[in-house]
Order: sequence, then structure tokens, then C-alpha cells
Amino acid sequence: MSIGLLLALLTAAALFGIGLYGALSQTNLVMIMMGVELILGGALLNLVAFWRFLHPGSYPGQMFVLIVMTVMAVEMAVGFGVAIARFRARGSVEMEAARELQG
Amino acid sequence: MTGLLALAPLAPLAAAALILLGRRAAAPLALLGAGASLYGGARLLSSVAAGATASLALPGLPGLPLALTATPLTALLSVLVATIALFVLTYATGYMTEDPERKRFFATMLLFVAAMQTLVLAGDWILLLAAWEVIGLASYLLIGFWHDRPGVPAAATRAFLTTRAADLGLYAAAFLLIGATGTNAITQATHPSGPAALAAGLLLLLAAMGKSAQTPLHGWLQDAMAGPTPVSALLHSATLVAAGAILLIRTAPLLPPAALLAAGLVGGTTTVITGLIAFAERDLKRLLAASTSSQYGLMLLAVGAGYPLAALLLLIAHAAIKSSLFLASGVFQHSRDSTRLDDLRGIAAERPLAYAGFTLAALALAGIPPLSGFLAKDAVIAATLASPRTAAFATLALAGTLLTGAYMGRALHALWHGQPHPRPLAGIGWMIAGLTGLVALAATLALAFPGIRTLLGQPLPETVAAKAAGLSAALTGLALGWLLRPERALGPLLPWAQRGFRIGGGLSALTVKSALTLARACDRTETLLYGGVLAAGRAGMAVARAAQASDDLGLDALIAALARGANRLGARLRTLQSGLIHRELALATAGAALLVASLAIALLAAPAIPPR
Amino acid sequence: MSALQLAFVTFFGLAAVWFALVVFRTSSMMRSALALLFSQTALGALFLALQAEFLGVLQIMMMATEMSIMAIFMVMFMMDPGGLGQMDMTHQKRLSIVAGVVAAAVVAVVAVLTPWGAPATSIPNPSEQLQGLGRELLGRSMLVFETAGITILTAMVAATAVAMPALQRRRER
Amino acid sequence: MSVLAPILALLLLAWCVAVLDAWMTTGRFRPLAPLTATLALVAGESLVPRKPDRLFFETAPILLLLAAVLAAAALPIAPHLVITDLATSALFVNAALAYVLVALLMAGWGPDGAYAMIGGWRFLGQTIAYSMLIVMPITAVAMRAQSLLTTDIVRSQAGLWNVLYQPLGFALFFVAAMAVSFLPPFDLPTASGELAGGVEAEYTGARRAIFRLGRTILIVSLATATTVFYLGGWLGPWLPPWLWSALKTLAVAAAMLAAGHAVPRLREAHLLAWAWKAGIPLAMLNIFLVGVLLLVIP
Repeated sequence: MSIGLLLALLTAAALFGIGLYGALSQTNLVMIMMGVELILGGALLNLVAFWRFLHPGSYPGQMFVLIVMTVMAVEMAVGFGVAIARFRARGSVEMEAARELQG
Repeated sequence: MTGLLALAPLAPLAAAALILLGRRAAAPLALLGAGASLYGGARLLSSVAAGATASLALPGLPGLPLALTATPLTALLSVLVATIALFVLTYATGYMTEDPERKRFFATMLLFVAAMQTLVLAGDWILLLAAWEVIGLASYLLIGFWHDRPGVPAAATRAFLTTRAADLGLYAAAFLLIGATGTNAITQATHPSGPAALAAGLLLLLAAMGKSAQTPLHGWLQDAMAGPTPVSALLHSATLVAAGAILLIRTAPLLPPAALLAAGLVGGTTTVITGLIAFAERDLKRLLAASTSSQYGLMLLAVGAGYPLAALLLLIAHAAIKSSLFLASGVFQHSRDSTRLDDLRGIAAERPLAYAGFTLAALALAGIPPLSGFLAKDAVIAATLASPRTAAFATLALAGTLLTGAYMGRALHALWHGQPHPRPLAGIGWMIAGLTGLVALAATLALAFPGIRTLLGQPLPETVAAKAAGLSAALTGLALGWLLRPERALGPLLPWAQRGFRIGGGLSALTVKSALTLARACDRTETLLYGGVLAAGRAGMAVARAAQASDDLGLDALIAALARGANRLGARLRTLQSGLIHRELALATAGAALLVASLAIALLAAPAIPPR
Repeated sequence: MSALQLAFVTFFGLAAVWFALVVFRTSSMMRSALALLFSQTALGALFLALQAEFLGVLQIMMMATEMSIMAIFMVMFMMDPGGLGQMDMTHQKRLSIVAGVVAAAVVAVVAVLTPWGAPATSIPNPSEQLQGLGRELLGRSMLVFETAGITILTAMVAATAVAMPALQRRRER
Repeated sequence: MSVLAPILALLLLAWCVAVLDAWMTTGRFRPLAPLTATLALVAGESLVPRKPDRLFFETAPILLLLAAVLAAAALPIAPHLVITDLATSALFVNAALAYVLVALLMAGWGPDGAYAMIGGWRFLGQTIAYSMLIVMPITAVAMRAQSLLTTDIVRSQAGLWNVLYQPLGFALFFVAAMAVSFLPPFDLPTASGELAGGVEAEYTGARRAIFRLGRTILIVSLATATTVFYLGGWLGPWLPPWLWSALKTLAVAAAMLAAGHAVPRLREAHLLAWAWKAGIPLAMLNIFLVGVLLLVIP
């Protein structure tokens, strides 16, 4: 059991919690995306920590980090695409009143 | 060897890319691509026949390499696909002469061929799945080729959705097999046993049912006639629809007895029901489509009987026969701008060559010696006779053969009688060239059968009883089809026929109603004119009515009930779906938490992972 | 792991968490976006402290541009980008706090209670890591990595398409 | 020593570049001008605008300076004259340069002024145009060296400098480097004519001095980067390595400063269109060509 691993994992846990709070509590689409970015950042840290402390000789872990970075970029691109479309249509990206998804 | 393996699928793909990049010369490039593919397949077959085996491993997912393999079966199928593709593309050179979108057509056709070659040669489940998906996509693009015509996009979408829904079976089966055996190779050495094998077998059957248009998923195939004729020819004989049967033929050794029984029953039911639909059909191409379902039903029956070789023989014979039928019907369609039997009356005198080809192919399909269809049908019937469930399987097979003769006889009759009104046709030379090649193939393919049997080295029963029963069923069917005059029986249907010129959206209503009315009218004529023969006919009509009724009442009612139930459930769930992002996010979080919790419980309950 | 490295891990970890908190505590959108930027940068520095040099530098590089773009979108789309009106931009606050705290607590408990085993002692040096990662990407995991590339391309095209239609419809009319 | 020497060298080069800049714009050669100008700025009052975002306002010039110095830190002036020898130093240069954008955004937002803010956002648009043109040529350079280590990159050019091996990459990198250091014609964020100084507008006194210093060191860093990546770094006959580096860097900086005076300022829409429709395909072509060359010539 390494104190370094524990520290990294606890940091990741904190980032995850803060990100989750942000994604749930914010009314603005862009702010929600920020929360998601933080959650993904926590995931990244976990991956790097596990690679560093448990399997430093195996590279799929590092590759996985690259994939998560890709996911972050994709999330940004699509999120902003939606934000622009929504802003064009409604003049706001406040999600408080967004009811289009109502079933 | 490995180069040849790569050549078969890559040549059409490269040709497709060149067609898209280049400006002209689409058709020669397409022929070149298909020819190169055929060359690869043929060389492969010859070296495999000499005893060599080849396998081309590609880097795939970690631990799950992708592979193309050449075994006698796969090489043979590859040759089949390439041959049919070459002839159909030759024909299409003429057929598409005046279409401004030729380039797109040929490129998509070649993509289709490339995907089919990959599917046929695939040595592992993942590549097979990928090829399966590309085939679905290509067929969607081709069926919807004339997407600006009314009804075409809907038909393409329906075909795509039906096959996609059934594809889920293949996904589940592939993952189940990979999970159970730990390898993604399609080999018999590592096949699982027990419930996993049964589940995988049934899921494979589901996938094959979707692609091969087996009852109750047969509806989309008739709609798929919205595409250009060469597409139908390729689709029905060697690619999309064949993919289902090929899947089952390739995996037949993996299937447990219960799954085989299910396959046989599904196939037998299909062959009878779609045979009846074909008999009642008034559109030549839709008749051929229903006949395709019926023939693939026979193949599934043979697989179910435990003799995939018989199914393979029928598949090969059917590929040549059905593509020539479609090509001939395409010639008719160009001559009269219609495929309805009423419009095509008397075309025999107008296009004698095409009609001769059509007749030869029809006789072959019905199973008249010495054409290829006879030997194949005979093999299927013999297989059913030799199977442990002779009573059910043989009856269904004979009924299917009888119906094949009946609808082919009817089509021949309809095309023979009537007034010719000839007119010149552009590109007829290319069309006849493709057609002639295929008909010659259909007629003489039987010569290759003994070679195939020794090549594959699988058992095939042979009995005189099967030959006799098959031949008599076929002859009876043909006679029935020729003699039962639909136009005399059509009296009450005349208004329908007139309205039918604008079929519009009511395709299925038209099919169902016309089949019912036709069946009733036939019944009446029968009782009046041919008392003796017709006990069988009446029984057939009864089955037809039962089928329609089950379709109308049973299935429709079931679906309606399902829809109602889903609606009601949906209404309740609506309250959960507030549409507010934050509520939905919160729900998603709760769901994720639930998932993680259940995973954690499973992990804690499972024995601890030993430390490394 | 040396004491110095441990100190760096602690420092950058705390910085990342602190900036993450600032993201949702400040009312200026610009500060919020840049706080996220610095949180991610601290994470990158943490990777460096964990001897994952390539990933750390990559994270630091990518997040700078990515979060700056985030900032301009914030300013474009927020009603009160400067945070001068002191508006409340949150909802279901109690639920969110509970969810965040519970999630973090559960993850932390799992992290503490799991027997992770002895930490690895020999870490490949950075250039070895680069080579190993390169061989991984262009060897075994090539398909996966290429898929990621295609995904990004698809996302770019899709995002552009989503953002476009209004303009096009106007032109067609 | 190992840290001090490169930093001194950096300051010295910055001095020379500042003198050069003044010489080119005013036409007078005054080697002491930087000193007098700095003294004048530091002695002058450093005004703080009304309602600033104080944090950003104060941090921005320092961050700009830091980014420029960090970029230079990974670049070798002589075989052992380099501050940090990371295994990924070529990428690190890039990462450091990304923070120029952050600094300018902060400088634009901080003072609560319209011109400054427009300048900051303009630089964001400019970044989207040039950033790929920085990364992709560096990729081709690293391909030849088979290493991301800047010292290895210099050594890989012993036979033939990269400017001749991949001239296309050099041209793209040179233009992109000018865009990073917002030199004319890419001086959109400061645009003296139309934005009245843009991001610089509200900075006075000591803060402006730091901003100017950061900008000058940025130019030096980029000139050094160009030297290291394309002009063989310290390689050269007769003279000592550090002198070769310094001379090449000054030459590149002079070329950058001179090039801008001849071309009119570009709108960032045009810059974006040019970068994505022509620049990036060309950079791809460059990578491809270098790959082919590497495979053909062992």
C-alpha cells in the first residue's frame, strides 16, 4: 500500500465529487460541461495513478488516458455544437427551462 | 495464397474507390474489380482443392486477431459471389446505360461485393460482424438508390430496420461464443456445449432469419424490389439474402440438435407460406422475391435436416437461377416499363431470347432434370427423408417444391400469352450478355456438383424415392400453375387490378387482400373445373387463409396489444421524463450508482481475485 | 517514491481540488473557466510528479486551448458573464451537494479499503515510456486508437452540422 | 550555473532583439534604448483601470513572461546549455506556448476595457488558426530525429539542416511562430492602429515593462525554436556552439521582425480560412513527404 497512490486516488475522488456536484447543480449548459470535464479529470488521474503504482510496465493504461482525453475533446465539440444551435434557437443556453426532451 | 485471400475482397473495394475518384469509365472499372475478385477466388479454390489451406491474420483488437481463411467451403462461396457479381455487373452495364447516377450505383455495388467476399472468407466473428454490417449498409443504399421516387426510402428503411433488428441476434451470438470459448475464431474445435450453445444457435438462427427473409420477417424482401433490378439479382442470389443461409451453412456444425430443429421448422414454414404468397402475387419481381424467401426456406430446412451440403448445393444453384430470373425480368421491365404480370403479357414473342432464358431458369428452379435445380432440390428432399424428422420435414419440402413449380408455371403462362408490342431498347446487348452467361451457368452447374461433393467431403444421402417424389411434385406444380388461369379467376379482382396501377402506400394491404381474394376465386374455379386434383389445392388455400388470418388477427392483434401496453407504460414513465436536464442528469446519476452498487455486490460475492 | 515527489503530489493534488472548487464558487464566468483550466493544469503537473511525463505535458498542452475555448463560450452564452449581478445560477442544490459528497466519500472509502498491493518500484524512464506507448499505439491497440481518431473527426463534423442548420434554413427560404 | 547561464543568455538575446526592433521601426541604432525605455516605464506611474479583475490584471504579464521563459527552457543553446532536458521537450515547448493564449486572454479580460477584451478574444481565434501549424511541423521534425528531445533534434540535423530537408515545414512553422508571438502581420491582439494597443492598452508603468519583456522573450523563444528545429541549432564550423545558436536566433528574429513590415495585417477570418484550408493540408503533406523520405533514405 503506497501513500502516493492513496493521495492520488483521494484527489481523484474529490475531483469526481466536485464535478458531480457541478454537473447536477448548474443551470447553464456550459457550466454543466465543466462539471463533466472535472469528472473526466478525476478518471484521468485514477488511470495515471494505477499505471504508475501498479502496472508501470504496461502501456494500455497510458493509451486509455489518451482515449479519455479524446472523449473530453469530443464532449467539448458536441456540447458546443449543441450550445450554438440552442443559442440560435432560444437566445440562451440556460437549461432551467429546457423541456424539449420531455417524454 | 495470402495475397489471393486479400485480393478477393480488396479488388472490388479498390475498384469502388477508383470509380468514386474518377470521372468516367465506371462500368469497365466495376467489371475489372469483379473480375479480379473472381480471379482471386478461383485461384484460391484451385489451391484449396489441391489440399492447401490458407489464413491471413490481421492485427485486430488486442488478443482477438482478425483473420481471413480459405477452406474449401469459403473458397467455393467466394467464387460463387464473384461469378454472380461479374455477370450481374455485365448486365448492369446495359441496364444502367441511361442513368445519370451510374457512378454511385457501381461504387455501391462493388462495396456490396467486397463486403460479401469479406463475410464469406472471414475466419473470425468480429470481421464477420463488420462485413455483415457493411452488407446491411450497402443494401440500404442500393434499395434506396432511386431515393427520389415515392415509397423507395420507406422500403429501404424497412429492409434496413428489419435486418438490423435481427442482426442483434448475430451480435449477441458472436459475443456469447467469444465469451464462452475465449477466442474469436470460427472453428469447430472450440465450440461450446450446453445452454450457451443452444442460445448461440438460436441467436444465429434469428440473424439468419432476418437476412434471409424467413417467416415472420419475410415482409421486407418484397418491398426491397424498389431498387434497380441488378440490385435485386445480386441481393437475392449471392449477397444480402444469401448471407443468412451462408451463416447457417458455415456454422451448422456448431449448432445443437434443438437449434437445428428450430431452423428446419422455420425454413419449412417459410417455404410454404412464401410459396403461397408468390403464387398469389401479381407483380413479377415481387413474385420472384417471395420465391426467394421460399427457396431459402428450403435451404434452412436442409440445414435443419442435418445436411448443410444439400443446402449449399441449393444455394449455389439458386444463386445462378434466381439472378438469371431477375435479369430476364429486368429486360422485361425495361421493355414495358413495368413489372406487373398484367403489363408483361405476351412479352415472350417480343423478347424471345430473354424469355427463353427465363424459361430455362424457371424450369431449373422448379427442379426439372437435367438442370441444376433438379439435383439440388433432390438433395434437399433426400436430406429431409434421411433426417430424424422425416414426416414433418419431407412434407414441407415436397409442398415447397410443388409450390415452386406452381408459381413458376403461372409466371411462364402469364408471360407467354398476350399481345406483343415490340420497341427498341438501349443497352440490350450488355443485358443479354449477362443473362446468357448466367442462364448457361444455371443450366450446366449440375456438372460441378459431384466435384463440390468430393471437395467438401460431407455426406449426402441419395434415394430414388427422393428423385421420384421431387420430380413428380415439380411437374404437378408446373401443370397446376400453367392451367389455373389467374385471369379467369381474377373476375372479382378487376377493380383491384385497375387501382393497382397506383400501388401507393398500401403495399401490404394489396398483397394480403389480393392473395385472399385470389385464393377464394381459385377455390371456386377449382371446385367447378378440376374436382379431382384439387383436394391438395384446397388444403393449400386453407393454409394460405390461415396464414393470412394469423397475420391479420394473431400477429396484428399481438402487435396492437404490445403497442397499447407500451403506450400505457410510457404514459406512466412520462412523469419521470420531465425533460429538465438537471432532473435527468440526477436520474442518470442514480442509475449509474445503482449499476456500480450491483457490480460491487457481485464483485464482493465472487471469490477474491488472487494477488499477483 | 521520494519525499519530494510526495510533496509535489500533495501540492498539485490540493491545487487541482482547490481550483475545481473555485470553478463553482466564483460568479465570474471567466474566472470559472480559467479556474477549470488551472485545475486541469495542476492535474497535468500531478502527472509529471507521477513520472508520466508525456501524458502530463500533453494534458497541460491540451487543456490550455480547450479551456480557453470554454471561456469564450461562457462569455458568449451567459447572461451575466462578469458575475456583476450576483445572480444565482444553480438549482437542486441540496441534492447536488449530497450526491457529490456521497460519491466522493464512496470512492474515497473504496480507495482506502482496497488492498492495492505493493507499489511498483521501478518506473520506466520517460523515453522508454514514449517508445512503449508508441509501440502500443501503432501495434496492439492500433484499431482502438484509430477508432478514437475517427470519433474525433465524426464529432467535429457532427458539431459543425448541429451548429449550422439555422443558417442554412434561412438561406433556403 | 546550469540554470543561470541560459537565463542570462536569454536576457542578452532579448536585449539584442529589442534593439533590433527599435532599429527597424525607428531607423536608429541605439544599443542602450531598452535600458532607458525600461527605466522610463518602471519610473512612471502604473495605473490601474476602473473596476478591473484585479487577479487577472496582475497575473497576466507575469504569466506571459513565464510561458515565454518556460518555452525557452526546453530549448538548448549549446549541447549542455539547456535548463531542462525533458524527454518530451519538443512537446513541452508547445505546451508552454499554449499559455501565451491564456495570458493574453487574462490581459484582455482583466482591465475591463473594450479594446483589451476584443484583443484577447481575437488572439483566441488566431490560436485556433496557428496551433495546428505549430504542432504538425514539429511532428515531422521529431519524426526525422526519432525523438522528442530537442538536443536529439539538433543532432539529427548534423548531415543536412531541416530547413533544406523539409522546407515546407519550415515555411509553415515560421509563419505560425510569427502568429504565436503576435508580430505583424498577425498583431491582431495588439493592433496598434485600430485597437489602440489592444491587450496592452491598459497596461502602464512596471506592468507594461513586464509585458514587453515577456513579449520580447517570446520572440526570442520562437526564434530559438526555429533555430533548433530547422537551422541545426548550435551546429556550425569554427565558432563556438553557443555563438552559432545566438547568431542564428538573432537572424531568425530579424527575419521575423522584417517580414511583418512588408505585409498588411490579416483579418482573423482570413487567417483561419487560410490556416485550415491551405496550411493544415500542407502540413499533412509535409509529414507525408518526410515519412516517405525517411523510408526511402535510410
